[in-house]
Amino acid sequence: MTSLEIQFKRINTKLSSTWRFGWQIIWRILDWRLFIAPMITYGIYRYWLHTAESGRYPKFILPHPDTVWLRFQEMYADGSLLLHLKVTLRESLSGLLIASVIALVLGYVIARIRILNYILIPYLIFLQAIPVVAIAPIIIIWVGPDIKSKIVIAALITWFPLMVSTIVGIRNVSPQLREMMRANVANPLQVFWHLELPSAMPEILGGFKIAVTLSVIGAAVGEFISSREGLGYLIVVGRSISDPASVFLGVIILTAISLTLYIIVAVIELFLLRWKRAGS
Amino acid sequence: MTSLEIQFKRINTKLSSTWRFGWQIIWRILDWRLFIAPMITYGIYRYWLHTAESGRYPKFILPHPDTVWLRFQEMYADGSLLLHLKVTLRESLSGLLIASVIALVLGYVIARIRILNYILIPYLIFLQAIPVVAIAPIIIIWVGPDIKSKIVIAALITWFPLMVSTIVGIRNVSPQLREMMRANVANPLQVFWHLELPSAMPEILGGFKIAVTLSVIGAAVGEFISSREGLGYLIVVGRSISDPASVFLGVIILTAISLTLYIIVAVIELFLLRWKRAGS
Amino acid sequence: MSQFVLAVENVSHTYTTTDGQVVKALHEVTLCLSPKTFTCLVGASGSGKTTLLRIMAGLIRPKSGQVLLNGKPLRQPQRRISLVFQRDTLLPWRTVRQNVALPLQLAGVDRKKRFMQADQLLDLMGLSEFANAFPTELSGGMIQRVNIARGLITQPDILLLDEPFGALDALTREQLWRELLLIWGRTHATVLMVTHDIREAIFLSQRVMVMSTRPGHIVKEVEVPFDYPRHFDLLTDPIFIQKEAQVREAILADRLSSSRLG
Amino acid sequence: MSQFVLAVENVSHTYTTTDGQVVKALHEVTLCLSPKTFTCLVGASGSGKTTLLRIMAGLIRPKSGQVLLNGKPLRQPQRRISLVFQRDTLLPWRTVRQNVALPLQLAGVDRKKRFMQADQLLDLMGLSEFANAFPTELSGGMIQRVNIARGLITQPDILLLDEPFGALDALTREQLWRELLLIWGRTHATVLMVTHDIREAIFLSQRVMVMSTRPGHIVKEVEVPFDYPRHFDLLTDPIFIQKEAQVREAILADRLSSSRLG
Amino acid sequence: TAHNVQAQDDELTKVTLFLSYIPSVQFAPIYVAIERGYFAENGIEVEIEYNFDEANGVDRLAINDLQFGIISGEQVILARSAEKPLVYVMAWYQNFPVGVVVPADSDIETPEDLKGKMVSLPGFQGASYIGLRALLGSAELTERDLQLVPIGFSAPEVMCERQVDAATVYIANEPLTISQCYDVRVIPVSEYATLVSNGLVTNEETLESNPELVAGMVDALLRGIADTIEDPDAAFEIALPYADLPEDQIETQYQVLLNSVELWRADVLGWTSEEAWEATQQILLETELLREPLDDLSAAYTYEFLPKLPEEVVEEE
Ligand SMILES: Nc1ncnc2c1ncn2[C@@H]1O[C@H](COP(=O)(O)OP(=O)(O)OP(=O)(O)O)[C@@H](O)[C@H]1O
Ligand SMILES: Nc1ncnc2c1ncn2[C@@H]1O[C@H](COP(=O)(O)OP(=O)(O)OP(=O)(O)O)[C@@H](O)[C@H]1O
Ligand SMILES: [Mg+2]
Ligand SMILES: [Mg+2]
Repeated sequence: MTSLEIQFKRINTKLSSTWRFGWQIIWRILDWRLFIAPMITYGIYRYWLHTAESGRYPKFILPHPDTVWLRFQEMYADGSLLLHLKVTLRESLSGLLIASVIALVLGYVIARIRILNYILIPYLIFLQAIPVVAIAPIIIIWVGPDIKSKIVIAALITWFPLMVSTIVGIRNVSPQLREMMRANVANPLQVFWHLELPSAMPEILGGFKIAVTLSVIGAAVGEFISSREGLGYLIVVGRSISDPASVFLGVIILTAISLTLYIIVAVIELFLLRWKRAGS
Repeated sequence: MTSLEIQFKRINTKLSSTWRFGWQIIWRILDWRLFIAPMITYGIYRYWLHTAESGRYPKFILPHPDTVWLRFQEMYADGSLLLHLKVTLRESLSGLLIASVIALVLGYVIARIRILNYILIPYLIFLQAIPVVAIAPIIIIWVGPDIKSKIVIAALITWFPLMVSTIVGIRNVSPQLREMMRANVANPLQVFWHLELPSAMPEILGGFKIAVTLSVIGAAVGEFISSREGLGYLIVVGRSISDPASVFLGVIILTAISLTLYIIVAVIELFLLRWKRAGS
Repeated sequence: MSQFVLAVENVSHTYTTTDGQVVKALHEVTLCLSPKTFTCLVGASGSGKTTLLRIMAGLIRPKSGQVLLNGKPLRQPQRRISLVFQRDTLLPWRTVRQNVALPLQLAGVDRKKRFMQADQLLDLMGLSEFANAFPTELSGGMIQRVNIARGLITQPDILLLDEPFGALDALTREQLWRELLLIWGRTHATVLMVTHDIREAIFLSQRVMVMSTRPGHIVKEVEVPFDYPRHFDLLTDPIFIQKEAQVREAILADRLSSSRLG
Repeated sequence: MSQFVLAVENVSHTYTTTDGQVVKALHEVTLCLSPKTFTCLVGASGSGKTTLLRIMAGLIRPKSGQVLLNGKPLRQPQRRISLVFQRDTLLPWRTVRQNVALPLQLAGVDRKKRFMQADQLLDLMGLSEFANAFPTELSGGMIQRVNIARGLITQPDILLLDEPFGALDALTREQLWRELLLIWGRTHATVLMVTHDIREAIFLSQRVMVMSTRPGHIVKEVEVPFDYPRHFDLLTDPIFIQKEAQVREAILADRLSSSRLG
Repeated sequence: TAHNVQAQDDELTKVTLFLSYIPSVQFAPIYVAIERGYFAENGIEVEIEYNFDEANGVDRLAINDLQFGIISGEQVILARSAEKPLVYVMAWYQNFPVGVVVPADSDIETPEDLKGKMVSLPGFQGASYIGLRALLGSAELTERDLQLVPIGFSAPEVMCERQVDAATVYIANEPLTISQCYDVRVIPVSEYATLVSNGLVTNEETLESNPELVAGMVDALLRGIADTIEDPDAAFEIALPYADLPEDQIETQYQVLLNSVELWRADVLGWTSEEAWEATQQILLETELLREPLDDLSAAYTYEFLPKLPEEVVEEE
């Protein structure tokens, strides 16, 4: 712990508990280590610039950063970028939401009711193992070719890791603590809420770290298959019209979305798992 | 515990420790609950048969089970099925192997060295967030269009969930037990081997449950893009020439591979986590 | 407040370990906790005391025999029965106050009220300063006191304590004896306490039961004739010392009959 | 066997809890463990005994002051120093035997040899039957005995024990006292033992140190003049009783100077 | 001759031919050319790479990682606008292979009838999109006059479930699949517009450094196409081992080959017209896939390696 942090903790003591945690999180977010990544990114940018200007690779393989930046400004100005972003974001978040509900419920019941493990797992793996491309037509017939099909694809790609993480988390709950809850006559909902959920939180949040990135990929994959908007569409069209600037832009923004969602989960984790940092 | 199990345990006592665990596992594998899934599967088969014979869907959407069975026999007889299976299996297992090494090493160092979390995660998410389709060309230019490109794609799809699971597992290691190991002058390798690995095993095995299914999907996706063999190729060709029997066969065998790999992980889990069942 | 009788009838229990060994933990144990009594249970390590308490709390079903609460078989944990665990069973993500308030929260008591009661008990345990600390920030003895506070907060009719004072220094322990007797006097709960300290057992209880080594069963009951409130002078009272010797002898006799300790 | 002196000089330590509170655990503690001595440390719950032991084992660096091993600053845990933890720190995936053998395994002793030694110690602790059990299948007192066995197996030159007998019944405890003194007599290790039982402290040690409540510091040292081997008759020896009263008084005095317990 | 070919083996130039589809009877001419030794006669040994990702082929042609591929005409224009030095040297299909399929009982008979209808297409790029736009353009319709639904390659399923009124498809095979559900009618783009269909594409570097190789490729492929048109049955026999079809698909695929033959058929093979190139570029501009016309559209293709057109032959004489 740095001396600054200790000093900060002193200030903390004067604040109310809720505020304190609020501050602590902001403090952790403003950690100097967070500036390492931007600096490395800048280094990578310089390298990109240098390589692009050296002419080592043709423009259509490695576009000049300025070209991408120009394309960004252009698409930002005419609002199309925002539109693509919104569509993809909506698809992936909706997919994530559906996947989360399904995965958490399934994960919980499978972890708790042993026999379901034997009954359900084969079919769930079947669902997981089918390549999306192979069932895309069926999805389109069922839910229609519009945004719904992409949401379904995003959810399909997302749910499994979250479910497995939930199972691991719930199974990891200490039997001693379970017994303690039972001795205190907790009903199943209370056991879930006061014991299982907080205890499985590290695993579930890990599952969400995987899930958020997958939901974005899922949305993009859905857009690859069929669409007329969204970042996946931007990439597909960019590739088909030999416009690497669009492809780069699409990939960069996709990454930015994934990273943002990941960071959101990481911040939630910082808050929910603060007890893990206690006493060390 | 059934009376049969208790009786079995009595028999157990007379066997040596290793054998005992061996028997225990075989016993658990032969659990009657394992027969539930085949029975349900049979039910699903009947439903499929019924729907296919009703003529509700055209043949190229829902083929008759017999057609698929015939296609299976045909392809089994001429050895092509085995070839496709081998290729896909080789791709996914190689991808899984590469991904495992990378994910476990990365996951471990990120969990242990806090600052790497800040430095590496953004780039790792970038790697994870790029849609495979967008970098497939680069992969093909780099490693060539043959089996290597599919292995790389399988590894790319697989590594992230395994890494996140490893991070969660290693971070979950009890600080008290860490201190105990330190007090006993364990070197880092010993801490890893005797504390961190067994303690993180539930999470890592969960990660592998995700990874094995993803590696199979990854191989198939690689084959979708370009290939001449493998189950993904079988599916793509089936779709292109409107031959649903091949598609169904491909999907069923892909699922079978995933399920087999998953079960292998589950059996390993049964063995490695047997201590978790103690005392309850 | 109505009166509760908890009776254990011919209870036997065995565990089967992973390596197939069958451990006989309890053998035909019979005992009855009359209302408003204070009983102590002493016995060798591993003799089945914790197992008996878990059975009496309705946490595990005995392999044979039964537990009766007011004549009705006890099938599951009851809110009127409170068990203070021997091992650390605090929720690590809850602060001390939240941990102590847990049973009230589960019973649906509102936040303000349950925190008030928790704070009172924490004060009693000398832990007011640590109300907002997490369990990992406490010393061994402090954890045990939080454990006790959590067991007391519901003001149970039947209180089962599993070595509550094991990790406490002599003085804290004696102070908590007093507090426990005060609480007991006020609420007249039925108390069964497992302890390893024979003096503690005699000082606190009306009856000391001695349990034999594996398989555990009650080999001796010693009545303690002193009135409440009791004072520390008692510890040097000849009758006290005689009772102490009695209990000691009972344990020793049992130990001698089995070849080795444990 | 060479001789080791472990000296604590002016050690202070504070913890900062998550809610920003600064807990003064130790305040300028100075003590010296001469070779082949047996010292006991008593003190109120939460007074910093465990913290001191962790510092002496090289597990945490004190905020100020230093620990010297043979005059050289102690920077990290040493194999010749063994610490028996207060809390349950057994590895749940290892059987009892494997847990006890762990320190030898870490030191590179081969399987056969370490298991033989582990089995010997388990026999001493009365746990032979449970060598293949997992920790979750043990009772509280059994876990503690496994803990002790693990601490003894390396035959350390300096042995730090943190309330090793807390969860044990009187008889097992007394039996283990004897075993501990025998082992100590055989190896002449330097022992520092934290305990809450004043009689235990006096019976076992040559010197009892009393620690005050937070911030912990040594308020009194009581020399115990008895020779070894000691017999249980000692417990009724007038000098013994006098020493007991002395220690008791020291704790009490400290307690009175602070307003409330804890 | 087999012995001959063997002896010449090390003199043969190895060439990878990029095809953005799976092994199929639709590539019968290539297999015919291989099996009948047309490539070998020209000193070429062909290895085929099947890859679904056409853009991948375009990029690799551009950096000379590949020398030859069968690529859509509009891809060549788009590639050149991105300064990728691709050159179209020979038409593969004479007739644009895309069309709109409708149920036989549908009231849609001409492109005009598509107005207000729900029409599916794979996506808003690629040959199908260009073809559909050309079709609509011929009826002076814009995208706003009808409802376009992107569905990827799910046209058969979507049509059979009658979720759209019409579907934009590759006319050689997809209508056959849909006809398993009900009778269909096809409105081919080629009847209403002349566009550049896919063809053999190489890059400028290969053209410059090794024109004989290009000539050899074109020659062999054209002979393969001619043979196939002439004797589809024989071509099918040759293609079968390549396509590796399951028994029950052979009949359908034979029909696919016959349909393809109609797309290949021409008086003189391999030619494209300047008008077709202009029209294709025009459509690309209209769809905004292309931002501005190429400086020199004629550089995108060359007739250099093609057999003479009848009128040219006459002129020369
Ligand atoms: N979950 C379990 N699985 C298998 N054996 C168990 C289990 N719990 C307890 N045992 C065994 O049952 C016996 C009695 O255990 P119990 O915990 O009841 O003893 P105890 O009297 O509370 O001892 P202590 O005073 O040491 O806490 C012991 O031999 C123990 O090994
Ligand atoms: N990891 C920690 N973080 C914050 N505070 C701590 C931590 N460990 C101990 N403390 C505090 O330091 C003080 C001393 O703790 P310590 O464990 O050393 O006491 P102890 O003398 O061993 O008590 P006991 O007899 O109850 O075991 C206590 O007030 C405790 O709350
Ligand atoms: Mg117990
Ligand atoms: Mg302590």
